[in-house]
Amino acid sequence: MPMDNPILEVSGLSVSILGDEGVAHVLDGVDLSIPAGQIVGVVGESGSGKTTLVKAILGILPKSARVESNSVSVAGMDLLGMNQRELTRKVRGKALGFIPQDPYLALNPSFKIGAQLTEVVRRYAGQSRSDATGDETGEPRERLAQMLRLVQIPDPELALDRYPHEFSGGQRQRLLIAAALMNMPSLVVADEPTTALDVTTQFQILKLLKRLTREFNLSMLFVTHDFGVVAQLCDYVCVLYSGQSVEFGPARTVIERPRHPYTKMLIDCHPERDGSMLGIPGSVPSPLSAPAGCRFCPRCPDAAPVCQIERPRPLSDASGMVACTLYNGARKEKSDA
Amino acid sequence: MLRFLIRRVLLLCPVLFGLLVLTFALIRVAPGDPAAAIAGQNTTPEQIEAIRKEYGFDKPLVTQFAIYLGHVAEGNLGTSVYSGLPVIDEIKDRLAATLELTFFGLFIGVVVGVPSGILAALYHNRLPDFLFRSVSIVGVAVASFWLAIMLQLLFSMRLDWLPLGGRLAPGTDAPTTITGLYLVDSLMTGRWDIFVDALKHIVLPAFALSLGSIATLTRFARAGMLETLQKDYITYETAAGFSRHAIILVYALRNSLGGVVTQLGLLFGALIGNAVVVESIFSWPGLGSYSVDAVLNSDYNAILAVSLVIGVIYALINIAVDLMHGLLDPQVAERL
Amino acid sequence: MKRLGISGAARIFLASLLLVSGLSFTSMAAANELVWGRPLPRNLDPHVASDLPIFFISLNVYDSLYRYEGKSSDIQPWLVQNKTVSDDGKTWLFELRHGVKFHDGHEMTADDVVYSFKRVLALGKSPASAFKGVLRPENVTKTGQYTVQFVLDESYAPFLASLPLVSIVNAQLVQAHVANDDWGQAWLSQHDAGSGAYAFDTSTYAPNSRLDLTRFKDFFLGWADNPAAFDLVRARPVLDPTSRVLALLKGDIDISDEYLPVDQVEKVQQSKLARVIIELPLRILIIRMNNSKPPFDNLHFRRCLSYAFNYDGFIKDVQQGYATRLTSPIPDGLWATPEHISGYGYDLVKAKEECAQAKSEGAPTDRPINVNFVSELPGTRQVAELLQSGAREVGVSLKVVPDTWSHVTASTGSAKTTPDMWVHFVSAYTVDPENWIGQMYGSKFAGTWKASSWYHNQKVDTLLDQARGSLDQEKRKKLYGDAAQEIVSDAADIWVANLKQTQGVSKRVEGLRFTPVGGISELRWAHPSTEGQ
Amino acid sequence: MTVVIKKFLRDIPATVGLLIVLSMVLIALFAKDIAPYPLDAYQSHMGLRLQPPSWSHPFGTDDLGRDILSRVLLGAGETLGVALLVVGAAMVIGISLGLIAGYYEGWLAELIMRVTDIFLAVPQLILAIAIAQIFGGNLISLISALTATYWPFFTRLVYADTRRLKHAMFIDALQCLGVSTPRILIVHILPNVASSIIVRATIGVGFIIMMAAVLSFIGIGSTPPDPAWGLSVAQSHQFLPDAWWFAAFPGMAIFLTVLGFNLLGDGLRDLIDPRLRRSR
Repeated sequence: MPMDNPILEVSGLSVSILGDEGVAHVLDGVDLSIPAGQIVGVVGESGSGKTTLVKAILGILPKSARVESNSVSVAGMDLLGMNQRELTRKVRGKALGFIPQDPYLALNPSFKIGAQLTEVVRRYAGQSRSDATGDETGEPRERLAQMLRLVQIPDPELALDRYPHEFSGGQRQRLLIAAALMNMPSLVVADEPTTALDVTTQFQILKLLKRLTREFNLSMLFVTHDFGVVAQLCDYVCVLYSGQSVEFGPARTVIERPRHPYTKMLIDCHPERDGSMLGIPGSVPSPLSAPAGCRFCPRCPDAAPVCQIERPRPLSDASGMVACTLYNGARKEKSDA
Repeated sequence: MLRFLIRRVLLLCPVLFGLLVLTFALIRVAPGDPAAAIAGQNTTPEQIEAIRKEYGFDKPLVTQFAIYLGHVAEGNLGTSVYSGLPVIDEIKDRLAATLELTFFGLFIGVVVGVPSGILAALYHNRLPDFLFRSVSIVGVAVASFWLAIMLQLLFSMRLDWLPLGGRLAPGTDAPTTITGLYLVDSLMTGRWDIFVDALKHIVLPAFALSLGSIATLTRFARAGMLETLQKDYITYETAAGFSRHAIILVYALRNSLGGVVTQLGLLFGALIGNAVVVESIFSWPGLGSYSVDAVLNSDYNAILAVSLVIGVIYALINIAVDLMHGLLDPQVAERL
Repeated sequence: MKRLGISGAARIFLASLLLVSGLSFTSMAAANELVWGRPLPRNLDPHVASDLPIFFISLNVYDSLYRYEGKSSDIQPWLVQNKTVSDDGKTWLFELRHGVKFHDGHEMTADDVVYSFKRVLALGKSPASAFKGVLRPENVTKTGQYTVQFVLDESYAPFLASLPLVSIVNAQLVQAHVANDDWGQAWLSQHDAGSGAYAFDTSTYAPNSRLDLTRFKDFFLGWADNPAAFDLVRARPVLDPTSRVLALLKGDIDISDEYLPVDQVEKVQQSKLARVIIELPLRILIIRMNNSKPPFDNLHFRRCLSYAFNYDGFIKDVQQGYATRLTSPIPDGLWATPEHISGYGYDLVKAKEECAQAKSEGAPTDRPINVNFVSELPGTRQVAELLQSGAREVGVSLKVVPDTWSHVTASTGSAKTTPDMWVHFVSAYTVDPENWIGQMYGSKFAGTWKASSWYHNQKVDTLLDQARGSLDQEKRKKLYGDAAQEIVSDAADIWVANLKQTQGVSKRVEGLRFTPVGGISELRWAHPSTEGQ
Repeated sequence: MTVVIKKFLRDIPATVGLLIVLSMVLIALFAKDIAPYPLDAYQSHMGLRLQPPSWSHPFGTDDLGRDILSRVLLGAGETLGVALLVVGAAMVIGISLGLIAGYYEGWLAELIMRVTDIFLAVPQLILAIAIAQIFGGNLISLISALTATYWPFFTRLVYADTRRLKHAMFIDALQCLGVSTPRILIVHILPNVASSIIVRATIGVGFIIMMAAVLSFIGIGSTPPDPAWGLSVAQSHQFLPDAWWFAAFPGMAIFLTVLGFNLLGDGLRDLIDPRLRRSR
């Protein structure tokens, strides 16, 4: 899939975290790019490294993490070379908008919504250092209220002077979305923003996100574990398994004709209306002791001996990328030799 | 908020009543015979008996307490065995001296203790953290009189920057009493010269007094900041582009000061209680030395009055502490 | 205030500190002002307080019929012109000086003297103790505008020596401020009703922290003999002994402790701004033994402990020579000091013999014994610990127990509650043997802190009664000498030392005159030093 | 278990703290053998009075000529013993009351907190003297007097934290699961409150040693010639500033002990507090 100047370019990203029990290789050579104006979903079970990927892009990995990568660039800016101060000044909140997973924990309990949102605005709109309690006068407050109206927060003027605990989960997520879009970022990074919400609120939030990205021609990296959400929202999807990107392609193509065995099983295990549930036997391998070769091999129904030997080379073609011996011809060579 | 204040003030009465009962009982258990103490030296046992009757010490404890409560109700806290003066007059100006010293001491404690605690948290387990923690422990571990005398030797004898003691220089007259706090009164009456003199006299004793509180405030500020920095909203704020400076000094700080505020209440009570050493070395006419004399000389009315006054102040400070908790944490504010 | 944040507040604080240091100047007192650095009594009523600081008030603000002057402290007529005493020594008639003015301008008359004595006896506090059982209020009568007559119950030689204890107050002024018949105590505790050389400035008075005395121009003796006297005496007490020494060295105060901490004496002596006045104040250090409680009822056990105390060690090392050995209940430097009593030395061999003898007579020498020392009196702890280590050498175990002055003096009310042993000083309130040997070993004084050894010896009682009654000083000296010999052989207590007074005084002040009663508290003679600091 | 120990030892300040505390305990146990002048606990040598530090007396001598180094070593046992007993007792009383008050809102909490206020407001000296009068002037009365004045600090601390945690979600969940209240308090709430308790406890050691010195001045607990640290520092007051060593060395011993406990306390706190581990 040729990409003309992608908003996000991640190639060969590996992240390992020095824990007490040893070194955990959480991400292993992940490649991902997001074309302008598109929504790319990253799907995987919990423990597949999705959140670590988000944190790596935002540069908020814990100190004990070690990052190796060819490049991680957003809107042309190479993030790896930047230190924390530069990331804060140039990237975070400006080029990159971030929507966290748990709205209950993400908002600072002791500050009014207006104050927290103003902090985001002031960074870049060149405003004078107005008072943090959010009752600043002039243009910024009007802009905040207008943004809240956009994310359908009832009577936004009052909302600015209220505290986080006075809002429901859904409303808090809308506030976080408003904060993320405040400075019209080049890329919005959303880390399972609807997982903590009930189904109906989840649906409204997804509808809102879709409308806003289309309306403001935003590009978004949407992390989730639910293919249903991908189907509703995403243009492209990347399937992550145990720190490796195993399949990438247009959402519709991958959903209708999944190629990688793991992708197939992920799609099939969507709970059917008739209540039958298809789970995936076994569990994601621990990053501490990742097996050689294809990490999915122990759980893969179509596994072949070759899969255990070396890691499958990714095959890129018109309909995207897949990293499995079924497609990259490794099996044929094996049988010829 | 008003409901909270009314409730707490009403709750003040049982606390004070309990305080009086406990102190009254404790005194009677403590050694020393008040009648003999009042009689003074080499008086005959008959004279001591006469005094015992006159002051009613021979009556059963409960009646004595009832009589005492009757007096308190009329606002008469009785007279001191030694000065013959109404105890409330003696306490009045001493209380102002102690409050001024304690407030200034706590101010220094906060200004020095909290920032060092925050810095210690930011350099978690690195050299600055270790240094801040050890230095702050000096205040708790080293005898306050030793520190006080060393301060006198350095700043007053050798450098001669600050006076040795007292509230004002011998030649300076006290400002007209409005609040009894010399610093405040001198400013209110525009007497800049008295203000500077009073400031010079309070700096050393206040610093000596604050040393004890610095250790506690540093440790709790550090613990509070460490805990807060782990919170998810801090991670989110970093990701959302908040500047590190803003996060630490505003957004994390307000959430981390809960522990410090609780300690302020406790520290204030402790400072009044054992300011006696600092007061004696810096000749500060406060409540500390007065209450110790009262205890050692079984001056009952003075002891009861001091406990009552300190009890009231302590309760008011606790109310203030709870209000400050409300300021810091809106959810607590709602429950007030 | 929000934006200031922590660093802002710190900036203000530092700025104020720098501002402060810029303006510093040593607070040297003005030329004609004297700064008194010692603690003030909490109650300024001369008829009530009993602790030493009261002399600063009674000698400067009030006058008495007689007053002690000079080192030999011979008693001088003060408000009295002449006296006549009846042959039986019981009726004393005094004629007052005329024209003595109180600070409020009223002239002093016999009424003021009568009122003052009636008030002292009625209040019954420490000044009254010297007249107990001798003088009753109704026997003090006015026989003329300026003449007063005292009729004693029995002939009492120390009567004259006790007169300086009673300050004469302005009767009219005090009676005008009596509240629920408290003899004006509440008012007088904070006000001045005297006629002395200096008067109160009540407007600046703050208990135990600020008291100003201004020179009384119409003082009855006039100021001819000290024209350059200080116009203003400012009392600014420094409460802590160590800080008081620093204040003296720095020049903040002019007069410091009567008893400088021994280790500081040499430092003050060599300092630039101050010096040490060394005198013999008739103050004795004594370890009491409760003779009523076994094993202290056994003479040999008392002697054993008397031999077990390291007297020279105390005088040479602890007091560094600022004390002389005391061998009997009468202090050195008094006309009645006995020459021939050698007392007990530090002799562990004899001590062991005496203890063995006591044990053989069935005295419970190994029961736990407490030695109480008084926390407020520096030096008493070391004495108790010295005795403890000496006693351990001879197999007697003592427990050193800290105590407070008010608690221990209250406990001496009964033999049972009086501690086994305790250490204290006896200072000169009246310069008469009665103040020491009389009131300490006369069994009629039992129940007071001075007589807390519960000593009872009929022979000694008769000797003391005779000595009290006779007016002939030679006869009294012999009688007191014999009584002292008897008491020493009974080893009633352990007499340790006569303390030397080591008073820190600024070089800026001269002319101070010392007397055993009150040291140099009388400031009438003081004036700035002539070579002009 | 080895993982925990390995991780603890990686925390240098905590290890330093552990070493200091262990050495203090060893000194306390073997004081008599290592002290150069073991008899100096009570023997006085007037000739050697107030000598500065020298080879024969590395810490100098006190006002009765006794070797200060020996007295510091001999005093370790009693000083530490009293301090630890008091902090321990105060924690047991204070924490349990704090937990109960924080958990059961309503009149019980109000009662406990008001009693705490009373104990905090009563001048500590009166409380101590009165208790000493009941038990007599020995060590038991010193410990009970100090405990009586120190337990409220823990109660107020734990009360504030427990009340905050009570509304946390996981507590409601536990209640629904039918977990018994004592188990909730001790197993679930306490670890989350441990952080400030340990801070207050470790600071308390120094505070208690100093308070014991003040009380011994008026005849409660250790009386002369006991070599307790607080007592010798208090006695040194008279001889400052010339005999600086009299106050400095016992003071240093107290400083080291309190530093040791504080560093050890912080190490333990980081160990217990799960989230802090991530920041390693």
